[in-house]
Amino acid sequence: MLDLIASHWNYLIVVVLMLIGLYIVMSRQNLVKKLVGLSIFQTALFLFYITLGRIDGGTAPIINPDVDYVYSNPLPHVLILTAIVVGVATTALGLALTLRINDAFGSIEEDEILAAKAEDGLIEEKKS
Amino acid sequence: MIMTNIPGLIVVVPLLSAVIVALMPSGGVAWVLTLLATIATFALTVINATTGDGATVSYALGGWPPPWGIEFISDGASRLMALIISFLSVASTLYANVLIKKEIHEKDQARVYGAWLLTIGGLLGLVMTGDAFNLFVFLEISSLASVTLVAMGAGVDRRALIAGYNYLVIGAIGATFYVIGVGFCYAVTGTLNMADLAVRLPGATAAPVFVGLAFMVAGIMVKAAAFPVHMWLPAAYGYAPSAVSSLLAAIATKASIYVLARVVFTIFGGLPDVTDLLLNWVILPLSVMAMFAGTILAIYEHDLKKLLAQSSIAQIGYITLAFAIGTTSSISAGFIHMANHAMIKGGLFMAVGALMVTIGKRVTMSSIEGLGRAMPWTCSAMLVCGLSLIGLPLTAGFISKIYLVLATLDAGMNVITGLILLSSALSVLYLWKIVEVMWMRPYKGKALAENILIYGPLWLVAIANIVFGIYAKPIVDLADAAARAITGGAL
Amino acid sequence: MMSSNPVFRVTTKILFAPIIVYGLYVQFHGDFGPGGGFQAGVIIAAAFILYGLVFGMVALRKLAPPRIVALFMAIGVMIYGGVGVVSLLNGGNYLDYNALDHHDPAHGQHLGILLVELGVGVTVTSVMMVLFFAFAGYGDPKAEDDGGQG
Amino acid sequence: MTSVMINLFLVSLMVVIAVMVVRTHRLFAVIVMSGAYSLISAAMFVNLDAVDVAFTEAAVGAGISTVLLLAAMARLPAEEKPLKTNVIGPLAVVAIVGALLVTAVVDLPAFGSADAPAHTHVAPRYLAESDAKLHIPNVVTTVLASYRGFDTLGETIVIFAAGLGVLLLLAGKTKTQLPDYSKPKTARSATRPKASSSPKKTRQSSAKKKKAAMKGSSS
Repeated sequence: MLDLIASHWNYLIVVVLMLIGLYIVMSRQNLVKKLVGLSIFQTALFLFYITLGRIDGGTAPIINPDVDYVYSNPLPHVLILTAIVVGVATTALGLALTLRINDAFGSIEEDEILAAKAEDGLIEEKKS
Repeated sequence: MIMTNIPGLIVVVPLLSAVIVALMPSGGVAWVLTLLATIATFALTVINATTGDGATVSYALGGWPPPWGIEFISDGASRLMALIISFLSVASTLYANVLIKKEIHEKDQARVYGAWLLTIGGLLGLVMTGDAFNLFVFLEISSLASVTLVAMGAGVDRRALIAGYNYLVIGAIGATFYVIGVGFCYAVTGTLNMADLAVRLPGATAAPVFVGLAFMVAGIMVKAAAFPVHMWLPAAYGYAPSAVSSLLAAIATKASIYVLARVVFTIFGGLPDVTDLLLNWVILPLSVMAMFAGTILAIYEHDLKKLLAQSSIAQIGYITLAFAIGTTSSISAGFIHMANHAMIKGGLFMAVGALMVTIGKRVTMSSIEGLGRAMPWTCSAMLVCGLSLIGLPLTAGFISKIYLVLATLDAGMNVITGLILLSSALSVLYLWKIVEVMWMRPYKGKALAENILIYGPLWLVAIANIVFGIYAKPIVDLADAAARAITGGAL
Repeated sequence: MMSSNPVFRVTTKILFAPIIVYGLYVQFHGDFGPGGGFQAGVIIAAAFILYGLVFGMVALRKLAPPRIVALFMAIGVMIYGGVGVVSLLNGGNYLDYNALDHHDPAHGQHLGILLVELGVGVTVTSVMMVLFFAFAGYGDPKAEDDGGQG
Repeated sequence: MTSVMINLFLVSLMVVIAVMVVRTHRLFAVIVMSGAYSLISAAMFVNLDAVDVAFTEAAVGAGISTVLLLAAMARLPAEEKPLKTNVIGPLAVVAIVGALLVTAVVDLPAFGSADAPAHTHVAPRYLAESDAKLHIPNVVTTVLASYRGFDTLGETIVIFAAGLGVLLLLAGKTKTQLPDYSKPKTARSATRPKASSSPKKTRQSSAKKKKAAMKGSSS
């Protein structure tokens, strides 16, 4: 058990971070906080990939032909560069939507927005 | 030069045209360019599907051989899907012209068409790619673009904004789950290429592979709006601008379901024990629940757009059910239904959109009273698609139901056959309600003008429903090839 | 959004050019050290954002008209996609940089990588600036009347 | 050993910050904390030899995201309301996901082992070719722009799509339509509802109620 924790501790902590992020997105009502939770979740995912790519005694994958280094795996780094950019794109779009929602509904709390939404439905029924 | 590069061009053409279209000064010019781009893409997919000897073609992007580079795969399955997506995007684009003008401010139209093409290009990339991580990139292109499109419905109804937000956040969670799954598979195999993964996964450490499969499937089910993670779909399709609803309903979830099949049958094709477990004990029961939940919710729904969206959940259930049975004939039936349902739902959403802009308010059971007389062209096309939805003979829907029922009987799953028939019978209820209100009641309002630019494309889709209901051979053949390709001939 | 504090104003004036130069260094030195289009794009955009925060949005709109910035958003993608199209025309697969120079594929790769990184840099810079314009100018009627629309 | 100690320190900080984000209701504080979280993760990336990723995370995650969040906060309510809903559902999902993740993670190759499959199949070719054949020492650049260049094109398009979406939503002319189709389009609330203490009585929803009442009485 202790051996396992010693050899996998980094993964286990990444899992904890992922779960906290996921919990924030799923449980919170506030739209901004959901986005922050999402980015915590995604950053934990980045950490997971980079942890995968790490080699003990390795160095950053920038080749120096004169010295015989061990290099870390560059592929996860590339994937995560892509994922980081996707993450900021999601955050930006989510924030833009949050601003519009705040203007349209006067709130960024999900339960209040849902109440306003239900009201819209009632107005429609009354009209028809 | 063009011939050898077709698999790449199918994706590149819409994506790069999107960038140009978004810069256009007026919506009219942007629409013409969008139409040209979708027609060109359609032509490419037709050439892609008709030339060649049916063998799998691998297209190495950047000239790097897989698994080091990214490859596109053109096989029976991706050919059929690309064909469906590009055909319906042509029809939806034709139809969009008038509706986008009505629902979106003139200054915004060019950019909306840009996002429109990005959605199409992203979905095409989703079906063409043979690389597990590249798939994620396309998932995000299509989802960011379609979230924007859905949220543009705020010009008609503010609830589109919250629908867009939920679509974005739930979709992002789904995509992140998918990437976690890919990460596990990469950690134990060292590759991201789908074909290479299929070879190396059976020999890899078991636990990360199983969990990787679970996460990938869960993530994609969110994107495909499979029961029980479908909650974003009714609002997103219900409040999106009408043109956008018809585009997304026709093709967006289909591409995700296809990806689900790719993951289960191609990437994890070497582990039939594990995937059978998943299909029989998770996807099959969930599909059956989806069939009934979607249908029953649709029966109680008054808003027609949302009713159609609920019915989509049930129809997605039919498709995943067909895949879950897992025989070649059932997978083929799944593909047939995917093609037909794209035409059916595309047509129905088009019709409801046409009604909505004509009567100028949300289309509910009470606002369509007697419209059959006031808008005969639109309503009769809607009737055709509706009959196809419940599976009346001589319509495309009939063909899907027949093949689905035959496949379940073949597999010896008589209970499932009964459930399919029962759920189809239930779907008659909501359709009959629409028909009754629309055609049997007198019309009281003022005269309404129909626009051929709107009902023309709608009839194009409706006629496709009839044509492929009578002459089903092309779709059935393509679907057979697709089923064989996606299982790698293993079954 | 504007600061009248002279310390900020002077510091920004002094820092503006070096930040951009550093961004360009990161952009074109990506082959040898950490860096590349994304990082450079964000750094260059940061210089403009700093300028906007300190001297106000009006000054920033004069310095970098939003319409032009939105245009560059597309130009970056087209540079990247264009490299792919050129390699197609040269008989290679899409984005095959070897086809850019048939005599010396390594040179073709260099050229291709340089150009696509440039495309990434242009798009990232302009999108980051567009985002800043949109968020800072949202709800501001002045921004909507002139270039806020881009 | 020092590297392990630094890692431990950094991840513990990240966990502490993440927990604090859950518990904090002032959104400004939440945003600053998430910026700090990103920055620490960037330090973590340096320690794990991913310098390019660290650079990007520091610039994008800690920089741009934080700036955007703060810019948006200027127009949003500053405080999160206390949670009224039940958290049992989310907790159950998180527990299931956590159990799955832990079972898989403990069976992964040990952290840092050089002979893990991830390092022996595809990656060696990149390391061997990048400098020797293509004369580009930074392997991340080669893989990013050439071997997996199409991913990067896709990602540039993702960024473009986000820019397009934000332009349409925030700088577009299609204004939000409030729920009454027979009335002419309402301009995007000239008077923005304030983050008042009684949010249900914002100007818009009360105006809407009036409209609804008028409708009801006239029909």
